[in-house]
Amino acid sequence: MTINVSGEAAIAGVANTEFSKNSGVSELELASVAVRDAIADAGLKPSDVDGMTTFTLDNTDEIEIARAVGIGDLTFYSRVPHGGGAATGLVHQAVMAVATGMAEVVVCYRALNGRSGHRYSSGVAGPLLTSDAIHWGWYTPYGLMTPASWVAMYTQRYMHLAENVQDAMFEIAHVQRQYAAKNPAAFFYQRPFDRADYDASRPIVSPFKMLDCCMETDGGSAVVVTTAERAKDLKHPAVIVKGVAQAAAADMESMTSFYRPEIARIPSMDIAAKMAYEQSGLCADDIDAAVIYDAFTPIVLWQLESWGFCDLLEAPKFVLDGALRSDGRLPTNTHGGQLSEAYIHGVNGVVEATRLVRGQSVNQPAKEVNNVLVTSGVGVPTGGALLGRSD
Amino acid sequence: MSESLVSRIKPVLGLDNKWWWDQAAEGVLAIQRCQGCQSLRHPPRPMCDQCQSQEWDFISASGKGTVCSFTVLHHPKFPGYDYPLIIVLVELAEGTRITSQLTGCEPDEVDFDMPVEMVMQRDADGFQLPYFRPSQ
Amino acid sequence: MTPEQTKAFEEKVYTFVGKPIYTGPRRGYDDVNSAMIRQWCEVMGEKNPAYVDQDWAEKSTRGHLIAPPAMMYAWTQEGYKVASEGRPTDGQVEMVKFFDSYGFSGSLGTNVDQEYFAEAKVGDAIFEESVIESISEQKTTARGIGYFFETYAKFTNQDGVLLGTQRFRVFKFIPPQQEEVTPASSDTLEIPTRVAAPRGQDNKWWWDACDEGKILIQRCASCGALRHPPRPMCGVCQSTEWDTIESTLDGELFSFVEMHHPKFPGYQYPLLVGVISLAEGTRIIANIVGCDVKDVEIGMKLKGKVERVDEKTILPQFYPVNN
Amino acid sequence: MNTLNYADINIGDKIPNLDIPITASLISCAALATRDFEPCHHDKAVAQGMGLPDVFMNILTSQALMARFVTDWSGPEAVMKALKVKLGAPNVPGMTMTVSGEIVEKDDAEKSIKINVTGENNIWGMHMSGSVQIALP
Repeated sequence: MTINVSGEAAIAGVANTEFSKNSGVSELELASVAVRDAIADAGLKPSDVDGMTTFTLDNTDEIEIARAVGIGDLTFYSRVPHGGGAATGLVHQAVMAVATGMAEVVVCYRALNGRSGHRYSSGVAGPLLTSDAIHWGWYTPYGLMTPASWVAMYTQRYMHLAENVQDAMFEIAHVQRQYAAKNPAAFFYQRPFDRADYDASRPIVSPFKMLDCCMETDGGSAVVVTTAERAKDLKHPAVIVKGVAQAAAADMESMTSFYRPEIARIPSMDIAAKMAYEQSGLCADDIDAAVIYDAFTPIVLWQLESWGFCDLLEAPKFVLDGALRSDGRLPTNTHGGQLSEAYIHGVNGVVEATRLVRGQSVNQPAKEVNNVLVTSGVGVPTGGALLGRSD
Repeated sequence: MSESLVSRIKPVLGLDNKWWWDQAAEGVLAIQRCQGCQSLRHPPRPMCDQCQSQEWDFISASGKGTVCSFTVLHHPKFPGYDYPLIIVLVELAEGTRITSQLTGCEPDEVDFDMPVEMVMQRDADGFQLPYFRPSQ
Repeated sequence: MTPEQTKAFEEKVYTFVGKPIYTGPRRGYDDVNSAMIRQWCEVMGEKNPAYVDQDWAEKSTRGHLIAPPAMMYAWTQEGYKVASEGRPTDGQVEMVKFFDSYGFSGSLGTNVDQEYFAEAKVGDAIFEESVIESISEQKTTARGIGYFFETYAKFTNQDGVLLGTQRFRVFKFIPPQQEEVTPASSDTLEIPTRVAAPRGQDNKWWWDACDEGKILIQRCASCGALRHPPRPMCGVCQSTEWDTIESTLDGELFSFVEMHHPKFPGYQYPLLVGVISLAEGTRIIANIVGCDVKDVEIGMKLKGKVERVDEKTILPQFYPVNN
Repeated sequence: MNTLNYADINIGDKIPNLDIPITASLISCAALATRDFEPCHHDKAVAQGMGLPDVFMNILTSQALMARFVTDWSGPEAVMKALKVKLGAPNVPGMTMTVSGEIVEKDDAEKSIKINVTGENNIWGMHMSGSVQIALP
């Protein structure tokens, strides 16, 4: 690596909008509020911002938001494809921009009326006008056409190879709901569930029950990235981006990489982990807490393996030992995650990871938190970031 | 002015702009006003770019203004519009700008800074939108 | 129909206008009662306490429970006879039979307008008086050629208080398939079929072969590597030259799911989808059929057959191989 | 359960959408609850004989769902004045119907409001459209 971006950039501000099932406002307004509040959280002014990043999926133009919020001249803007796979990709783009001087203050945002507007759970059976219609055509005639069903296919294979997978899936859903029950911003605030509720929840696609699946949310999240230098003098202690990577492993299809030798794992995330660890000089032992993309419960298991917290096929044991709990080895998704806080395509996870490093999570673990992992959606090209305190 | 059988392309109405077109339907040329700092803005947006407030109301514009710029459309011709079509960018007396159509005026009579006033145009299908004409 | 036949038909059919449907007001078999109201509310997801919560109702402005106004027409319905023996003859049935005898056998309720003047209470008897109010001139619609008829009903209680009125509009038409030349309109209802794969330059040949009953596997003409799904270039040697081999459809189950929710029209549930490793070495996605989900396991041997699964779709389906 | 006040309702107000999953159970049980025993609402073979894929929803159920949608929102003291339904595409199992509504008229003398209601299913589109009129305190 000729240029190492580790330590060059920092997250200075974060914000979420209110999360709901029906925001009653436009996606432009959600995005504007998240962006405004993240800039304010950083102690900056809208006119300080000169870069913006978002998802290709996002419906709101950068310049629309810039004009609404009163942002000044932009010298950098970029979009990342692949749905939730873009979550930390926004930070990745922003870090590269500030590390190279293309911009100094970059706002990363994502806002969607994901419940009251277009619902991703409705699958790809509708009129599909995108260029990947041919791709989905290999699956739709058989009825395999929802995100849950694609991930379930990997999961069944994982269950065939590993032990106690369903119990571990419950543990993940349950731990996260317990976090959410204590998070006033979470959709499922004060609404815990137990194993009987889990077992009785509606079957979606084997082996997924309703409570294995993330929700659909109206809301927005934003993150302000600036140089480590500038972040020093801002409102909150700088949260340094120590490592950040994007990866799409060979032989990949969007959500349906069913043709690799083994499918019960996430090779793209293996690559992202290797890159981020190399940049940062950190290893799994250095990571104190995590925000792991959780569209469905088992994807957390595979990512724990990718990032080296346990061996291949050992994640269920790791999880069932209580690792993800507040007093565990790796408190994870302390906001409730996308299963129980809100589904903002993982950007609310970047917000939470930042808060964990700052010591501001509503479920802040008792132990010292120096370094936090945050990841993007998997099954698609993905990525991850390692955030930590400045030394 | 001839009435076309085909109607003009209508604006898409969303949460941030429907109220403005509803006002136009009532005959009002509305200008959004920030309740935080009183600044005016157009076209409508959910947040004030001066003070970032989301609170707003609107004022009814006087309809008086001057031509800031203009263009005359000849080609291509879309059904539902009358050509040559004079499109003006009007600097309203209140300070905001609005893009509209100029009526009651030949293309070669339009000029910069020309005083204009708003007239509500009602299409055959009932759709109402503000036009401008030379001040009388 | 010839113009003469139409004339004869219309002469007779318009005589039904103004005829009462029942002789005299007809009383509903059951008076308004809480059991039928509760059942109706349960199914409709109706939680309105005005219909079901006695305590609430006593304290409410009304002071008592009421029947859901939308139940008005339910009270005087005929009942199970309609399914077991057929609808008993009345003025409307007589007219409908006459329509049917001229081929206007299609029947489609299009509008119901109800107005309510008083709320029915538990214990009220409901009386219906109905009349055939109008029959339109002949109309051609997307459903076919036919006539709209409208019935008008008045609902009263035991004290003669008018509870409400109803206009019910029905289209009686000649179903299009009975017409000699009328092509099926795009608006005609169709039995849903599976979501088809779009056929583009790189995959049309594969689906065309599937329609012919063959499952092909793309083979690089340069290095011989097999690949699926089809792509225009060999990922091994970058050649764009290729041919195909036909799969024997001998396979082994690599992974599978059972789809529960959401359910899509055009698919039969339970629905099993598998990733199958073919003997040739490539994998294919297809449905697993001919066995119970509890008997399906990863590694099981499968044999595929190319079969028609609905009116528009031909697909490979994989069956367990019994050793 | 509170009931909305007439004075607080404005023309143009929207009622939050309601999604109703259409199942064979809902169709057949609701037909029976409305005492509509026409076989096409509970016997799949009969419905298929009519060219439909499965049993389909009867009109009295569509009316009931439209009424429920409005009074869920208005509260129980609302008095139903009129209900008008125009039927479109059938509701068959496997679909989801989204019901939505908007206040279009207010009558100060009667303290009644008119709500335009539509129910659109995700496969064939508009199932029902019409209006409900209610009087409010």
